[in-house]
Amino acid sequence: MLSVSSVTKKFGGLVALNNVDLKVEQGEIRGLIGPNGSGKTTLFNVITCYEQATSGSVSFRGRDVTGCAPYQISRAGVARTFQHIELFKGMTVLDNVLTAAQCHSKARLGGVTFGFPLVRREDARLKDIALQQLEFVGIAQYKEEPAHSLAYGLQRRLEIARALATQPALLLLDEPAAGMNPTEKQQLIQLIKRISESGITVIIIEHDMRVVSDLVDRTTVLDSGVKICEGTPAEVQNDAAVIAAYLGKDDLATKPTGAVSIAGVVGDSKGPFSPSPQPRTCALALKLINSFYGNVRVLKDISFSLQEGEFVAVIGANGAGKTTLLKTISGMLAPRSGHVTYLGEEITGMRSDRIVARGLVYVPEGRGIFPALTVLENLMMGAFLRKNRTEINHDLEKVFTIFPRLKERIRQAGGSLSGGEQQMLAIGRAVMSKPKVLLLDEPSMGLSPKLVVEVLSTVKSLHGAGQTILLVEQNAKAALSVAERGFVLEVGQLVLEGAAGEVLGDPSVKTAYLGG
Amino acid sequence: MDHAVTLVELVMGGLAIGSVYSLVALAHSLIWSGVRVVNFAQGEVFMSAPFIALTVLMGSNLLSKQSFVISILAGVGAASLVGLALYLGVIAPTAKHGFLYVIAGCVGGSVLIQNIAILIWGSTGVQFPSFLSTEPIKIGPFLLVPQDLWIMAISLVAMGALYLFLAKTRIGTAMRAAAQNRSVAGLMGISHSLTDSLTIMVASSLAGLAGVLLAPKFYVTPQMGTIISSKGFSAAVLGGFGNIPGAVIGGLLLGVLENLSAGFISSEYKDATAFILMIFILMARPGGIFDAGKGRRA
Amino acid sequence: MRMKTRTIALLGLVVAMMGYLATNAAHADEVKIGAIAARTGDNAALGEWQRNGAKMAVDEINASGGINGTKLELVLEDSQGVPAQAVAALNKLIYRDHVAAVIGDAQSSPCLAMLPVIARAQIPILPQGTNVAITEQKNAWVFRTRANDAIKFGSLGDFLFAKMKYTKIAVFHDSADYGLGGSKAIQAALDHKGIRILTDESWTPGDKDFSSQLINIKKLNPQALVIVGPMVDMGLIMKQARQMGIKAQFVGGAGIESDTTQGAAGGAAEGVIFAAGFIPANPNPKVQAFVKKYEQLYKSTPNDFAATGYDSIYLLADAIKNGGKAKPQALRDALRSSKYAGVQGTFNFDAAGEGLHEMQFGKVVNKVPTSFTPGK
Amino acid sequence: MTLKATHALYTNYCSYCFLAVIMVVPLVFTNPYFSHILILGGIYIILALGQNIVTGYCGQIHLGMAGFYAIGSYTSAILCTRLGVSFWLALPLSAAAAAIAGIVVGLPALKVRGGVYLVLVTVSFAGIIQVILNQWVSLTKGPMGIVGIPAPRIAGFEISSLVQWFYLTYFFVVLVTLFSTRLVHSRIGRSFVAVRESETSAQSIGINLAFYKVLAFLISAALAGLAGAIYAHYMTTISPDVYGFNLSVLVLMMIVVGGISSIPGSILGGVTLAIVPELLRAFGSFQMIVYGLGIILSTIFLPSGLLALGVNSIQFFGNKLSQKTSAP
Repeated sequence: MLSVSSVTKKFGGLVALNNVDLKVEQGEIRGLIGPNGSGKTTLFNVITCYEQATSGSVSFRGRDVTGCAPYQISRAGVARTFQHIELFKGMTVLDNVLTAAQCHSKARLGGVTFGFPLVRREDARLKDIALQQLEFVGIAQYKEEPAHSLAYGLQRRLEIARALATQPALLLLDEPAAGMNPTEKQQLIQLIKRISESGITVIIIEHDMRVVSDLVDRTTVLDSGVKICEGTPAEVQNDAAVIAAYLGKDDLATKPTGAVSIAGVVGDSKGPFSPSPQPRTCALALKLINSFYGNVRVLKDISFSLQEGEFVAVIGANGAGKTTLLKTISGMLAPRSGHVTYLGEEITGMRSDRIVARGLVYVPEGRGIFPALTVLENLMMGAFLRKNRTEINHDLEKVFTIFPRLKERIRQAGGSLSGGEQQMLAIGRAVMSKPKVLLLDEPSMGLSPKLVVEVLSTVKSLHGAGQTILLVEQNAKAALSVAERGFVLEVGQLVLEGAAGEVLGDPSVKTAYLGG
Repeated sequence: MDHAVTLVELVMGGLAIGSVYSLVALAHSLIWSGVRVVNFAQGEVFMSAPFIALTVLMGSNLLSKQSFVISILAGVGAASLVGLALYLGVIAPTAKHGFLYVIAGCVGGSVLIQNIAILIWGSTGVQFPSFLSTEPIKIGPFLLVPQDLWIMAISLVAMGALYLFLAKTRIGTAMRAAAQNRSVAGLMGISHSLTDSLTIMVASSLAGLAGVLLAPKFYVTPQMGTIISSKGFSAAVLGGFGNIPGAVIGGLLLGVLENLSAGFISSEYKDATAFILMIFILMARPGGIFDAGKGRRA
Repeated sequence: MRMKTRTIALLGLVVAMMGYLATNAAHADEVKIGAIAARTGDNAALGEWQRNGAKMAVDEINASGGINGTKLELVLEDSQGVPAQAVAALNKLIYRDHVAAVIGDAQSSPCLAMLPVIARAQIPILPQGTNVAITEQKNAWVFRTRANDAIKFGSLGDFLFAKMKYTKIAVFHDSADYGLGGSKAIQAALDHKGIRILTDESWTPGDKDFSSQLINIKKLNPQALVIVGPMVDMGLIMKQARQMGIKAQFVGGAGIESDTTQGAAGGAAEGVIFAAGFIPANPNPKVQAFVKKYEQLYKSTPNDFAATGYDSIYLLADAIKNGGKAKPQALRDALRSSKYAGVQGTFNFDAAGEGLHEMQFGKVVNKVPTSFTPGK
Repeated sequence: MTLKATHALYTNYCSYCFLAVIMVVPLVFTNPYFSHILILGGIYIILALGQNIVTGYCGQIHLGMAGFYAIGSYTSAILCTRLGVSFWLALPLSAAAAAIAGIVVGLPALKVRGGVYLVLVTVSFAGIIQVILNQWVSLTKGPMGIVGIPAPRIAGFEISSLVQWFYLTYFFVVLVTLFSTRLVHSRIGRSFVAVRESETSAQSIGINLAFYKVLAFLISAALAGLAGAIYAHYMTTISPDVYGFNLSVLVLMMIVVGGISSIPGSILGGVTLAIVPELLRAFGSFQMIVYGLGIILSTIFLPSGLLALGVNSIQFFGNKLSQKTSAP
């Protein structure tokens, strides 16, 4: 049916896909999983020719389709949906599907404008196909509504209906269940099953392992561009490599070396690993926070508090709402309901630059350094709101002692740094703004295990120096090995709280990632 | 030999006019890279400067060196304010509807400003007293006009100053930061309204400077902006919209291209040649010569 | 609530349109004369001069009790120099304001576009465009009040050879109709004398930088450089030409002596020779009176656009007096037989509607355009 | 009446309502001034519909309509004055000539990025055309322009009076409106919108971006060519200065003011931009200032164009009525 043979895809230096093979049989439902940035979507893009493979080939129904145009692929019978819904928002629901249904019919200018009977009949047929698909996914009653007015779950269904309307033999679904509530997910599972029964082969990228294990016959696991495992969901869930890929490697628990000296420099009386100071005042408190993206509810009644000087890690799988949590706190996203209190002051819905001014500093996912600014300039931007030059210079020295590598590259453009160095720069920049509370978002993302150790150990040493830290991580082992307390976030809800050690031991963590 | 002389003189002339194109192009690219909008009424910002400068000059009505400097500064300052007004009053509110609306709004804006200028200063235009020698001097075999050299020199100085401002000052760096990643800049406590307005004003004052530089060479009319601004826009796009060095190169390139095609092909088809070349360059490099990258997609 | 205001706004708009455009304005007892020219856009200056001249004339006539008691009223309209707009303006003047006659447009292409409407409406028009084609349309209602390009540049060409004895002549013209027509007429006139123009360079109206063309001209080192085009452009050319060290005698068509051009030329226009229908320095007392009054009113010297505006009004007034009434037929016949002597010379309309037939020549001395006859 | 229903009503019937209203005008008022403006308005409508297809529906920002318009005018003018071809033959030929030009522009337009890059390419194209009109004197008579373009004849009877011209023009306007309405509701129309809304997913359902973009340029060019030909014969004289950048901008303005990607919107916009400047003559020397202000305000406050006003007013009266009926 579909065979991807030794496909490699490079973006500049980054290898997104490394010599990946994939064979999918007629009628099968194949799962495609892996942690963030493991190249799942890239693989879809290569199959549908949105991106040309650097090497390797893709063949569909025995025909080599490498180097086709995307529209040719879809005419050949490969349909897909997108991770971030890509609908024709301005069109009605029906027209969305109708446009797809005409995939195989010619555009005759004379015909369509003068409406020859032949064309009329064709149009009627297309409309039937479209309506059938809407019925099939169960949104026919909305056919006259503009697509953007649909609820999120329905938009996902519409996108599927649109894909089906091209009468494909192979359907690629990119995170169809993202942002759906359990009932919606159940309906989706049923839908996909019916699709497969209708004889269409399905490949599905999905983070929610329950969905995957309910649906698929076999699952392929990618980790940083490499295929690390393939098998039934059960096999995959118990595969050591897979668990490592998701929860992180054990060697992280081993204490990083040299942390002491760092802490010493940070200029703090007590050693870095001495128990953190007794909780004094409450630094940060969330009360019944509900946050939405459009009409997707991402955070559900989140409440927790963070004491001054504490180091708390929030772990959870992709799409659990970790980043949303931090964005809500740092004022980049206003919660629909609930309160955020910072050092006794209510900061709910305050503008982000105001919040920063109060010492609540957010290090965004993917670092968000300024690529064309030099390392020094990046750091100075961190101190943008501060006036006292001497203090600033002192903190600059401090940052350089924590991250000596930054000092070596002081004049280098931020964009030219390696991933790890960029992460250090981002953290250093945050330190430059003299934060009272530091919010770290996925610092380990896209870093090699060795670098993860290095970065997190420096984070720990910062905490050792009395820094209050809220860390959000996918890499559970790594995060919990350095933090004091841990929360587990699962589809927008806090399911577990406790001392880092206990949490790490708790079986529900694995469930949160890989399902039961 | 004769041809060589002609060539050099043509190129010099092209560089002179081109350096002015560059200033306007810079204005466009700065605004795009920093604020992600296009000011299609740049020509009116350009035009407002010499008019204000003239009014101040007449007011002071002593043609001393100082009063020149003062009037020019006044003109440039006024231009930056006109630019800011255009941004706050027209561009920002239309930008949320989309690119098309920005174009339309700006057209309205330029009609408005042009005709206000006609009401105030009349449509017959005014001569700007020349503060730079226009006597040609002979350098080697070449006849060069000091004024042109001055124009080039001052443009270069202005560009240098811009570079220093962006590279060395704290606020300049903040502007670049905001241009690269708005949301994260916000996280650093850099307020967008500040950097946006500042970017607009700096850019507009560059356009204004271009205006006063050309004023003594040209005649100051309410319509003087339209042609130069379109050239400046072309230059900016040619250089890669939103790319600062690209804007400079694009401007000089356009100036020289025009002059050469006029000198060696035909003055009738001067504009056509420029247009055709631009189309070909864009076909070869769809994002302009110095592609500002997908991120800067306009 | 917002919606309500919007609704009101829409209805108001619709009513206004219908009301304003469909109804005819009430008849007044004054004789209305329409004046069309670009009053906004790139050529707005033309409109300003035309208005100045015409308004001055109307005020004079009304001050002296009007024509046999009836006063004149001047109705100004803007054509933006765009043909379709000119036609719209003309239609408004004819069918809303019921003007007795129309002067303008100051540019040729709008004039050409208006002629069919004139033929249909059958009222006199006094165009100021100088394109020869305007009087070639066999339209009995056209009375041109400026010398056309053929006459102007033809006589200029004769003058350069016969009077100035120049043989090495270069022409530099804009690529719009005025310039092209001009250069062709000069070439034609010189061909009769068996002389070729050295070179025939051109520029696009509105250009600011002419170095490339001037470099080519400089190489030929002509005795005289004839410059034809928009006034600002001509000024810039003379300035940049001198900067390049071109020594030739500058010669130009109407407008090259204007303040505008001199301003743009900044001194380089000194000594330029020009042919014009009107020269302010003309000793003729009638002209002097006009110039004096104009300068008082508008703080600037009148050019031939202003003079044409002034003459046009007096021509019409004269015709109304002679014809006895302001009815189209009578007006037309009176104009046809008019022998009115204006500030541009004596008008004498031929069958085609050409009014002025000879030019005056002048020279700019100390920034002042003076009448000029060689040898003196 | 719900907004949706009103919109449906608008898109389906109101084009024809507008045209009907306009077309009874000359029967009521015989004022030639009004007729001339409405004839211009008719020509504008055709232009606006053309612009709307490429910009409103296919989402390609195109600032070169003046170029296609010019090609239409000159093709027809030259054919009729030089070769004595009949208007009825010249018309389709000029549309075809413009259409070919449309392809010529469409192809480079594919290569460059959207936004400012496309703007520059289309503007340059129109610029080139204008230069050619000015300089190829032997063919186009250069800046002098072409005069004495003959009026069309129907069965030996010449279209001379304004009223006849009015109905001839609006005959074509109605044809073009029918065509455009059909087109945008056809497969092609849907594909255009798909390209506008999301090129990514358009490709994913088998839409060939290149084909549809060029097609959009071709159609809008053909319409512009048609309008140009009508203009040439109506004015009987044409010159290059008419076909400048300002015209391209004006046409873009029409669809923005009227209401983007809506056929009735283009009709409304075309007529409005023909009529409003005439109304503003009442303001004398402030004419253009008011005009500029008007443009700014409408772009800021009426993103969906004057059409929105209409929709609201219908709702407004709908509510009023319902209140009346419901009131005891």
